[in-house]
Formats: sequence, structure tokens, C-alpha cells
Amino acid sequence: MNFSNEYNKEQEIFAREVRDWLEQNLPKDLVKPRSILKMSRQQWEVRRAICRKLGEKGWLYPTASPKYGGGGLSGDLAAVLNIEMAAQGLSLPPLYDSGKLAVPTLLACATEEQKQRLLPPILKGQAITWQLFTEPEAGTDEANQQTNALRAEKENDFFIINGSKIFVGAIYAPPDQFLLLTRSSLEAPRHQNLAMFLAPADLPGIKIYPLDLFPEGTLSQVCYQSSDSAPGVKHSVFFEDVRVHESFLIGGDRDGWKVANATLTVEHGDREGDQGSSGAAFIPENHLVGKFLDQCRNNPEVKSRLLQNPQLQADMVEAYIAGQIERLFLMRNAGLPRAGKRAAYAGPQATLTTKMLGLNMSSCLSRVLGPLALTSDEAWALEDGLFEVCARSGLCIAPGGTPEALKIVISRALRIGR
Amino acid sequence: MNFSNEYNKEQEIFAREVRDWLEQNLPKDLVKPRSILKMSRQQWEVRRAICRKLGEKGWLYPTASPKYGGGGLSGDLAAVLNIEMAAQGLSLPPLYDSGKLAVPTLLACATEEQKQRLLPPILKGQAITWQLFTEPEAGTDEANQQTNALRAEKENDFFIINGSKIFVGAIYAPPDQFLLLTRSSLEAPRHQNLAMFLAPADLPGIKIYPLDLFPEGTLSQVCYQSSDSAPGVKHSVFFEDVRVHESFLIGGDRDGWKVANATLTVEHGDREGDQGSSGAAFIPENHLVGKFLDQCRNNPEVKSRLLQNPQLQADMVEAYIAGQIERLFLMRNAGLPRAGKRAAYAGPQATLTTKMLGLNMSSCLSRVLGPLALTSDEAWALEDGLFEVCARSGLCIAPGGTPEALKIVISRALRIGR
Amino acid sequence: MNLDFRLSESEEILKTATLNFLKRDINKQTLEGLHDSDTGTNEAIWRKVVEMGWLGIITPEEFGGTGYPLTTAGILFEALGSAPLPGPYFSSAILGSLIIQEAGTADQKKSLLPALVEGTMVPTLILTDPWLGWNSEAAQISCQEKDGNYLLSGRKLLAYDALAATHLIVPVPLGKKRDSLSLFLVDKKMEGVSLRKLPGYLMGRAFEVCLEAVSCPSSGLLSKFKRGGAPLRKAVQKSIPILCSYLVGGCQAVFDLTVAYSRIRVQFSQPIGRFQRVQDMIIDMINQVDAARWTTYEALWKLDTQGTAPESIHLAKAVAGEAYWQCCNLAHRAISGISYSMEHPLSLHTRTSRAWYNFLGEPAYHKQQLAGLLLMVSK
Amino acid sequence: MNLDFRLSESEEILKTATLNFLKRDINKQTLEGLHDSDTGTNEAIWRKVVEMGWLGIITPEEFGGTGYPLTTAGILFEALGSAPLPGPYFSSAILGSLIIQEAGTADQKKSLLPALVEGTMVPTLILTDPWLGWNSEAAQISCQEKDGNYLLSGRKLLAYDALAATHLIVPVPLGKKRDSLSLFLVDKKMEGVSLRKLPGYLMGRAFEVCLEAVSCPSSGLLSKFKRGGAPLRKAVQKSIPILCSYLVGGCQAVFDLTVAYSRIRVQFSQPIGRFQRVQDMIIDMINQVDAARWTTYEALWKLDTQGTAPESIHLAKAVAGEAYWQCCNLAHRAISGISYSMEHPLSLHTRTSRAWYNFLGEPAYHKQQLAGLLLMVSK
Repeated sequence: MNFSNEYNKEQEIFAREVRDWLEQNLPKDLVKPRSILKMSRQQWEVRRAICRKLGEKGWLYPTASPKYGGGGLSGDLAAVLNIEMAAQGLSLPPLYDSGKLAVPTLLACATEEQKQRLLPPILKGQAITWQLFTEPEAGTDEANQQTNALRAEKENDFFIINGSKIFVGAIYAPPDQFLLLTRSSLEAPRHQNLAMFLAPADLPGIKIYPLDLFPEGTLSQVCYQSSDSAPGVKHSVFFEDVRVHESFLIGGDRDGWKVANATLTVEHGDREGDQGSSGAAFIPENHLVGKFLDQCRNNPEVKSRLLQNPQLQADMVEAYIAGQIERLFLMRNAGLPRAGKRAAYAGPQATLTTKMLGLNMSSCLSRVLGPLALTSDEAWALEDGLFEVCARSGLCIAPGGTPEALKIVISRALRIGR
Repeated sequence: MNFSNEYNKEQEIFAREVRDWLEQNLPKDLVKPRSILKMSRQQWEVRRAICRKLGEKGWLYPTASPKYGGGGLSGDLAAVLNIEMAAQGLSLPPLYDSGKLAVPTLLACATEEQKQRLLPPILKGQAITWQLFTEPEAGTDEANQQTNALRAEKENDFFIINGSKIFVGAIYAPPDQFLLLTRSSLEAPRHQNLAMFLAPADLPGIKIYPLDLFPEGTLSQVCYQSSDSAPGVKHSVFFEDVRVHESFLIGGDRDGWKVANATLTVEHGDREGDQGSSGAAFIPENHLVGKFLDQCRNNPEVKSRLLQNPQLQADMVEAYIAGQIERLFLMRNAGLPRAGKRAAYAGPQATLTTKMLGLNMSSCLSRVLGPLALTSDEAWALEDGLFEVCARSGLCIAPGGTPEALKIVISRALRIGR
Repeated sequence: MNLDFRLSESEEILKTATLNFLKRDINKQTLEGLHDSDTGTNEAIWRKVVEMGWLGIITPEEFGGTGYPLTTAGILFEALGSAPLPGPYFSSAILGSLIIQEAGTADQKKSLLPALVEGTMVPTLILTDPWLGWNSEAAQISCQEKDGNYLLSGRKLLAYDALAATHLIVPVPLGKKRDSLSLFLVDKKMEGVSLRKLPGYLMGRAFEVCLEAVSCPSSGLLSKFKRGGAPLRKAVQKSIPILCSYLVGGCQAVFDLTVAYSRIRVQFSQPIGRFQRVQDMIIDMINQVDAARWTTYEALWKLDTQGTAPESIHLAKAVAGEAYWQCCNLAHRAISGISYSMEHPLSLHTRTSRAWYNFLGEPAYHKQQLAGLLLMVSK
Repeated sequence: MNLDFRLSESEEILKTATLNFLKRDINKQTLEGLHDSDTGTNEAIWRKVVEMGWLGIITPEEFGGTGYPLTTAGILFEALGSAPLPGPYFSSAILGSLIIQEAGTADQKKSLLPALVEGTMVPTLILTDPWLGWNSEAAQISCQEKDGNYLLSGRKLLAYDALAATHLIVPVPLGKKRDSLSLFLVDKKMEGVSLRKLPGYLMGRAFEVCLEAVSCPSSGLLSKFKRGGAPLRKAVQKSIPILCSYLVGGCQAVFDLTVAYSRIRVQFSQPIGRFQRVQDMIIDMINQVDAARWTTYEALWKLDTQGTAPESIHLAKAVAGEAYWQCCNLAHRAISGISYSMEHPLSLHTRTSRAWYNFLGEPAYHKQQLAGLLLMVSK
């Protein structure tokens, strides 16, 4: 067995190349915002430009095939890229982009013509994608789509889309395109009545409104890598007689559920199917747990609280243990497939672990650090306000699959549930 | 509001009467066994005799109607009786007897003739009853009975019973009678295919075998009041062409499920419907939690463990809190009906609380007290081996309804489940 | 055994009147506005609150109050928690009144309490410091005598309701002994007092208070010099279960809205309340709601009948503080999506559950106190 | 990054051979008999164990063993835990061997280790006292020098595998310093040694050991006089993750049998595994199994590659000890009725999970150690 996370020689050489490239190519006016909500439009545009540069280099989706504009790197080298980006405070991609769901979906279900037309803009960082699955009546029950995409009576190579999506997207609308799940038949049975599109976001009849939510994203989005890739703001998107050409339809008219599952498998945590950006062996440190333990160790006032109330030490230790287990699960998920072993439950198990860790951390922070964990005050907030963001975002465990949805997936993988 | 648990004047007078009576009537050779499994047949017979004496006095089922041999006491005075019995180390009844389930069942569903024939032997302590509901294929799903009770072709005022029951009864078989749930029709739909009997236990074709189980009963049976009323040993009962006359059928040929529910409501914790022994206001102290906290307080070695490892103090405090919550739930259940308020979920909620407390205590004991909590050694066991029994019995949470069965009942009461 | 869990007639009337007021006068928009405001109240509401007698609920009749038992005040605050209605009512009518009752001289009571009941004097205790919990050792204000006055200087964090208050009750430690502190009543209008609200969606109305050589006359000394510790502790102890009542009201409301939603929200062609996973969340919630409620009721009853109840008070705050927090977590899980909207009623409860979690001692503090009581007290 | 979670070829062979042996030679009845016995083994099994080389798995080749890394021993004990096979294999082959390796003189190693590998010398450490946990301060044996021999007297509780052993490794504290203790190897045949098994279904093979003026020659001193603390601690640290492997094997077996049952047990006309409540128990179990497994693997890997791994060792025992206990609890809940039968395979796991919970430190002890490491070590 080998648990080593250190670079080997090949990796070290590539890491140096990445560091050099980043030094030369990262804009000088790149500023890390305190929270995603405090990221200016200008700073967002800076990241947008980094996307394009990374895309040109093939490093935005490093493991994707060069045939379509990807980097063709091994999972390990992609991991190096991730680590070096993280050292600069950047995630990969460096802003919220559902491209990493769209890419494996296209690879699995699109025609060759579609791959050649639709993949390069994503892989080269030219097109930002939003995933549009969730609806008011389709939460955990994602097959229950009410947004209709019906073929037009005349010109029936066009679909007419009507309906609405909710809790989608991220700060700074609009994106370039939507990965859009719809209902394509009012009569066909469940799971055979859906259609998936990768459609332009600027078609007539589309309206996008921001929502007033108190979290800025899930805790893993906000805290894990870099808050840059958190949604920050979620939106409603309304479709009124929007005409979409069938060339944007992925799979057949009734294949939407099958196509959606190619997306959901990746979203629920299956790294093996993930042809997107993150290297299969990239084991992120849990940034939040790390910063929390730093406070316990190094902030004399926190330490004195812990020594005065030893029961709080139990909270600290539980946070440490949870962080270690999460790290080991991710490591296992990265390493086991190479050993030729695969457990279908392992991906969603790690995702569930991350979500529950976030929820528990949002309580643990207040218990151990006290009420100052809840303020974003410039003078008093700890770790530059990180904990205040986490106290809110830890509660937000629905995006990317509720724990209940993940448990359905895990039960199925364990062959006990349907 | 009034949370007082002290006797008022009337109660104090009655308590004195009870104390005097017990002093005169309890046999001198009554010995408290270390565990139910160490109770000799002779000691069991001693308790059997106490049953009869209590029955004659009307104190075995103190709140039941004197018309049938009950005591006709108020719930408060019945509670006094329970408390005074507990002070002598005895529960009410002082041995395992499903009569307390049979009585409310008969009152709710039997004919007047049956009440007059069947209630007095129970209420007067002459007949010990075992509840025979559980079968290999009918655990949480109690309606799934496979023991058939079909009317004989000739002499069709008799039923022929074939099948088996499991996890029933208690130490020292046989009892005098069974409260027996059966399937009376092979065709009728679920819930309409059952019949209930209160049948003699000595009919030809009945065989009783003890089971080798490692707990001696549920934790609440073993630790709450007095271990005398714990089952100790559970049995299988086999029926082979057993003929039972229809005069022992409670309710109609197809009413078994309705009748069973009159039993189950009481078993799941509804004290209001409980016409059995326990006074409605009797709030037992949680004996186990009390003894555990005594150890924490007064055993210098346990105390030093707690001070050396303050995280164990958290376990101690959680046990204290859980014990208090349980006490308050039981108190509420006793007191709220008098205020004219009633919550259907309250009974099963308290029962669920007790079960989960038992399960958690079985872990807490080992954590806080260390491995000596697991031995029954005469020299080293703590609290005379109580904790060793509890470490086993805390795990045993199925009898009287699994937590899952209780959650189904609670969900129904909250009008969210079916 | 005389268990009796009925409300008294006056309690029933108070409860109904309070719930009616909340329903009639505090619509959703008003409530959201109050939560976003810096005081948690406004002039119109304040006038009605004075009329309804909330501010005098436990202040003795001789000082203009109604002198109800703590249990009755619990019934009022449980109703307020169900909204949840913000505002300095607990700080003034309960904690403030009790401190003045316990620590004040006869003259102070005579002058201060009627003003408190009429809502013209609004005290709030400036106690909670970061890190060190709420107990009196935590105070970090310095005090110098000068010309018969006391000069108070220092900075306090997490002063709740400080903007809505007219007066700050400031504990000043003097010497090493635990109880050796003085309690000053500082008029906020005095020179040298400044406030700054601490930002944070979940923070509640907590302020940084700065005292720069505030000159407090000796008449502003609430307790005898250096004798403020004991009365302060007594007042805080009595206040805690009423704060718990507020949390209980919040828990129950969160439970109710979750159950209601689970009956109408349909996924996979059935109400989500039919799913065992959702049922288990709801059962977990009702267990916590009821645990919070009955530990709180018993603590109030013990205080009203026996005067003290240390275990019960710690128990109630440990259970109720955690219950409100966890009920909100569970409700977010059960309701999901829309519950994260700032316009959803749950979000107001979530804010409130966080804001009050640490006030007068977080659950871990009270559990630690319980551990101390369990281990030191011989049976 | 060179993550590699494959077993080596020899590990694969060992694992298969061990599982085959358990399947072929240890049927249900044999296994139940071993659990009910006082030694956990018998002559026939012992002979095969010696043949298969288990006893020498980590003893260096120069002393007759195979000198495998700790990770390989972990694979063996994981397989043993899946049965769960009782017997003094861990006490002798791992803990005993490591103590002799760490503390023994060159001569002692040469004479003792080959005998240990051949199964003629079976040592067990007599360490755990009630109340005081497993660390060396707890030892309560007194020692007097007399005519060049040492007279040992005292009573020790919770000596595991004492009946199956031929020799007891007895730590004797000498002086106040933590590490100031001597390690004696006491032949059980010596006069003054007596044993008594502690009864209790969940207790495991734990004994009360009584030493009455047992005369131990100076050659029985394993470490240098008063220098036994450090090597003992080192040996215990290295042993812990292998004990954890045994627990992991148990966890996995409990998980497997529960999943299998949930697929075939029908209630309400469907397999109980279809019910979300049962699914949640199973998901809780797999999370604990995997947490135990991977914390254990990493601790073994670190010990094999870096020699020490204090955090990882504490982490593994805290997680694996609790996981095995809780998996058994969850399995009893999921399976219910028949799982309480002494004839059900789960009951053997439940006994084992309890018996090993406190050995070499209960989870709470290791969590407390982690708290110390987290708070004292500056990053």
C-alpha cells in the first residue's frame, strides 16, 4: 500500500512548469475576495480571463481529450495542476462552471458532431455553463420535470420550451449556455418523458432573476478549494416560448433521464466517471477543518476556552476525526480504481460524508469558537470571516443532491434499495 | 403547573396502609435474586403466591373495576401502591405477566360473559398470561401471522390451531393461558384475516421450548422497576392440531387485528388506555441511570477516571440529561390527560425514548465505567452485577415493539405516516 | 403526587392575547423588517407592548408591574418565540428587572422599576465577552474613582439589545474573588459611550460597546460596591428558563411548519412526510421540542416554588439551546430548497436560534456546570 | 502522489489462505466452542496456526519468523476478525513479540522469539487495570530484591489470554517517573501464580491474576531494570493498528451479514432493505466500517514507512473501536429478534466488540490523547 501524497519526479517537474506558467499568466490585479458575494464584477471578469488562458493551454479540463480541446493529462498530473492552483488560492475552473458536469455528459451521450461543436468552447474556457435541473416541483425527485420542451408543430426540428428552473447558476448572470433538463412528452411514462439540451443562454424568452438565499453555496463549494467556485447567488430562470434547435438536444427526444444520470453520477461523487477538471488523485485538504484546528491550537483565547471546558475538546476531536475520514475516503476513491477495484457506493458515500461534515461543522464552529464565529466584522471576525460564511453555508446541503438523494443512490449501489 | 411528586394527605394515609399490609403479607423467605436468571423456581413460586395475595386484596390490578376483581383505585393511589412495592424491591405484578395487556384487551373487545369468566382469574392473580403475537415471519410486521386457527369442519364451535410463536413468555413455563393472535382465514385480505384468543396453555398439542438468548429482557424490564418482571428466558411455542373452543375467541372470527391493536396501543406506551396495574401518575426513577450516577459520584476510582478524561464527563452528563428527559416525558404522559389534553404520539414517544436511552446506556456504561461494567464477578462487579445485565439487555430493544415499529406509530399519530 | 399541567386562567388569557397580537399586528413583512432592524422593535410596537403590560410581567405590583410568577412570564415568552418576535423585551422586562430587583437599593427600585415597566427606561446587561462565556469573571471594564464618581473604561463585545436600550448594566470586576464586582447602571446618553453593531446574518442584535472614561455617579452603582456578583448571578439564574421558554416557542413553531410542509410537499408522487427519512427527522424534532419544553417548565416551576433549581436551570438551557439549533437544522434538511430563502419563515428562526445559542451560556457551558454538580455533590 | 491500495502478492496469498482455513477448519460449532472456552484455542488449531506461520508473522527471520511488515500482519488479523477467531494470537505473535523485540536483550531474543514462533512459548501482557486505563502508570505489582532474585506480589485484573499463555509479561512500576518500570517475564508455572477467569457473556477471556511472592530470576528481567517504559510503549503503539485490523475484519463481517439479511428478510411484503430506516442503519454501518478500515490502513502504512505515527494510531483505535461496537448495535437493530440468540453469528461479534473495546485504550482514551496532541503541538 502507498498513501503518499508527495510529488514524484515527473510530478515535480510538471509542478514547476505549472508554477512558472501561473506566475507569468495570472493577472496582477487578481484579488481574493473575502466572500463570493464581495467579488466585484471586475474580479469575476479577471477569473473569466484566466479560464480562457487555461483553456487555451488545455489546462482548464486537463484530463479531457485533446481532440476536443482538453489537456490529455493523466489524473496524477491533473492533480498537480489542482494543487498548484490551490496554492494560488484558485480552484479549477477558477469560477463556478457546470462545464465539469456538461463535459462527461457530452462524452457519454452526444453525437460526434455535437462533441466537436459543443466541447471545444467549454474545454477552452470560452463558454460558461449552468446546470438547469432543479425545479420547484423537482427537488430530490429530479425526474419530476414540469418544464416542457415540445417539438414545434411547424419547423419540428425546433423545440418550444416553457417553464421555470430554480436554485440554479451562480454570481454574475448570464452564463453562455444551459445544461437543461426538460419534459419532452406529456403522455410518456416517468423516466421516458424527458429530454436534455445544451442550449445557448441568450435565446429570446429567457429571463434570469437572482434569489435572496442566506447561504452562498454549499460548504464544500465555499470552503474547500477556493470560494471563487461557489455559486454565491442562485437564480430562477424562466422560459417563455423559447425556441431551441434540435442540434442542441443531447441524446434522443425521450432519453433525458438516461443523459441526466450520466451527469448525476459525476455530481454525486463518482470521480471515475469524472472527465472534468479535477485530477482523480487530487485529495484536497479540508480547508475549513484545518483553519478551525489552527484556531484551537494557536489562538490563545480559543485554547483557554477549550481548557476551561474540556467537553469542547470532544467537539474539536470529532471535527479532526471527521476531517481525516473525509480525506481518507477521497483518497480511497482516487486510489482504488487503479487497483482495479471499484465500489459503486464509494463516490456518493464521500459526497455524503462531506455534506454531513459541513452541517456538523456549522454547529461545531459556534460551540467551540463561540459567537464570534457568526460575525463578519472586519475587526473581530476569525480567519477573515471564513467561519461566518461557513456557519451559513454548512446548513446548505441540498445542491448537488440532498443527503436523502445520496442515500437513495448508496442504497441502490449496495443492492438493497431500488 | 405542579410537578410535585410528593404524597398528599390521602396518598400518605394509603401509603401507610400499603406498608402495613406488605409487612404482614410479604413472605419472610422472599430473596432478591442478582439477576432474573438466578431466580430459583422456589423464589418464583414465592412471587406467584404474592400475586395471589395481592389479587385477593384487589391490588394486583389496582385500577381495574372491582366488578371483575380489580381494586377500583384511582390512578394516584395505584401509583402509591407501585411506589411502595418498589421500595420493597418488587414490581406490580411481581413477576412477568402479560395480564396487563390482556386486561385492557378484554375490557375493550370481549363479551360481558367473557369478561365475567376471564377477567377474575387474571385480576385475582390466579392465572398468569403470556402474550403470543410474535412469529418468525411476524416481527415488526405483526399482521403477517402464519399460525392458523381454522374452524373445525365438524364441531365447528372449535378452532384447530397449527403454527409456532417465538420470543414469547418468561422464566418458568408454562403459564396458565395465552393471549394468542392467529390467522383465521387463508383467503381474507390482510388485517381482516386474524383472530384473537385468550386460550388455556395446557391444551393437547402445545409444546414450549426455551431459547438461548443473551439478554434477559429489555433494559426497561430488567432495570426499571425490579428485575422480577423481566422475561429472563424467552420461548418458542409450537401448536399442533390444538383444539380451542370459540368461547375463548375475543371479538369475531375476523376481528383479530382490531383486538390486537387494543393490546398494542397499551404496549406501545399509551398509559391512558392502560387499565392494568401501573398507576397513571407513577413516575419510576430510572434505576439504571441513578445507579450509574451514584458510581460517578461516589466510587473514587470512577471519579478519578472521569477527572482524568474529561471527555467521559460528557457521557455522564448525556446520561443524566437522557434520564431527566425520560422522567419528564413519563410525568407529562401521566399528567396531561388530566388537563384534558392528549397527544396520541406521547405514549410511543416515551417508550421510544426509554428504548434508545437503554441502548445508549449500554454503551455509556462501558465507556465511563470501563471493562468492569461487563463482568458479573462476585468480587469485582459494580452494583451487584446490575451493569453487566444492562450491557446485554440494553441491546435488546425489540420486545414490545422495535424502535422502527414505534416510529411508524408516532408518524401515524403525527398524521404524516400511514 | 399532584401533577397538574394546566395553565392558570390568567396564563391562558395572556397566551391567547399575545398570539392574537402577533397574528394581527405583526405580519410577515413587519416581522422581517424587525429582524433586519438594529433595535428589533419600533415605536408603534413599543407603545402596544407597554399597554399589554409585558414589560412589567414579573416586576412587583408595588413598582407598577403585575408581579406574575416566572412560569407566567415563560408562557408569554414562549408565545413571543413562536413568531419569533425580536426586541429588547427579555433584556429589559426579565433580565433587567430581575437585576434591579436583586441588586438595587430600595430607592433605585422605586425610581427605576416603574420607568422600566412604562418602557421609558430600557436596561440591558452588558455581559457576554467573546471566549470567556457569560459568567461574571469575564467582565473587562476598568473602574477608577474620581471626585466621588466612577470613571468606567473598556470595550465589551456581544452586548445584546444595546441600541434599543436606554441604559447599560455594566458589571465591573474589582478584585480576584469571584463575586467581587460592582454593577453600574450607565445611561447611554452619557459622554464616552459608543456602540457599533456586529455584522453577520446569524449574529442577532449584538453590539460592540465602547466606554471611554464614562463618568458614572455613585447613584449609578446598582449593588453595594464590590457586592454585585451574588445578586447578578441570582438574576441571571432566574432569567435563564424564561429565555428557554422563548426558545421552546421557536422550536415548536419550526416543528409545526415542517410538519405542515411535509404533508403538502409532494415528491415521487407522495407527500414527503410519508418517507421514513423525513419522518425520522420530524420524530427527532418532536423529541427535542418536548425535551426543551418540559425541562423548561420544570425549571420554572421549581424556581417559583423553591426559589432555586441549579440543576434544572442548567438542564433547561443545555437542552433548549441545542434543541432550537438542531430543530432548525432538521427543518432545513426536511424542507430543503426554499428554506434557504431569506423570505422563508424558517430563516428567521435559524437566525434567532444562532443568536441566542451562546447568550447566558451555551449548552456546553451548562453541561460542564452539570458535570460539576454531578461530581461534587454527594447524594 | 503514488497512491496504491493494492495488496502485495504475499498479502493476497496470506489473505486467501487464512480465509480458506477459517472456512474449512473452523465451522460454526467449533467457533462457538472456542468462544465459550477459556483459552480461545485448542491443540489441533494451535498446531495448524504454527504451521501457517501466524505466530512469526512480524518476528524477524533471524529468529525464525517471516518478518513481514505490520501492514501484512494487519491483513492476517483482518481475516481473523471476520470470523471472529478468538485465541492468543495477537497477544503472542504481535504484542508479545514486539515487546521482546523492543525490550529484550540479544540473548533473550535469541532464546525467546524462536520458541514464540514455534508456539511453545506464549507470552501475554498483563497490563490493563480497571479504572486507570492501559497506560503503564497503572501497574500495581510490587517488587522486592532477594538473593539476586525479584519477588513479585500483587493482583492484576483484566489480564487477557492469561490461561492460554505460558508466560506473563508483567510491568512493575519502580519510582515516580512515567517510564521508570521494569518488565518481567514470568513463567506461569512458577509458584505463587494463580488465575481466575472473570465471568460475563461480553467480557472476553479476561482473568484476575494473582502473584504471591513469585520469585523471578534476574534473567526474567526483559528490559534493563527501570528501563521498561519506553520499549513497552513503543511495542504497544505498533501493536494497536494490528488490533484495529482485527476490529475492521469484524466490522466488515457484521456489515456483510446485515446486508445479506436485509435482502432476504421480508416484512410488509418486501425485503426490509427496501425500508429507508433499515437503509439508514446500513449506510451508517458502511460509513463506520470504511472509516475504521482506512484509518487503520494508513496508520499501518505510516508505521511501516516512518516508524511512528502517534496521531494516526490514536485515530485508528478511536475510530475502529467505536465502529465495531456501533456496527454490532446497528446490526442488532436491523436484524432484531434472532440476532439475540447465542447461536446467531452476530452474537459472537457483539461479544468480541465489547471484549476488545477497552483493550490498549478505549476510544475515549485515544480521543483524549488526540486532544492533547492537537492542542499542544504547534503547527
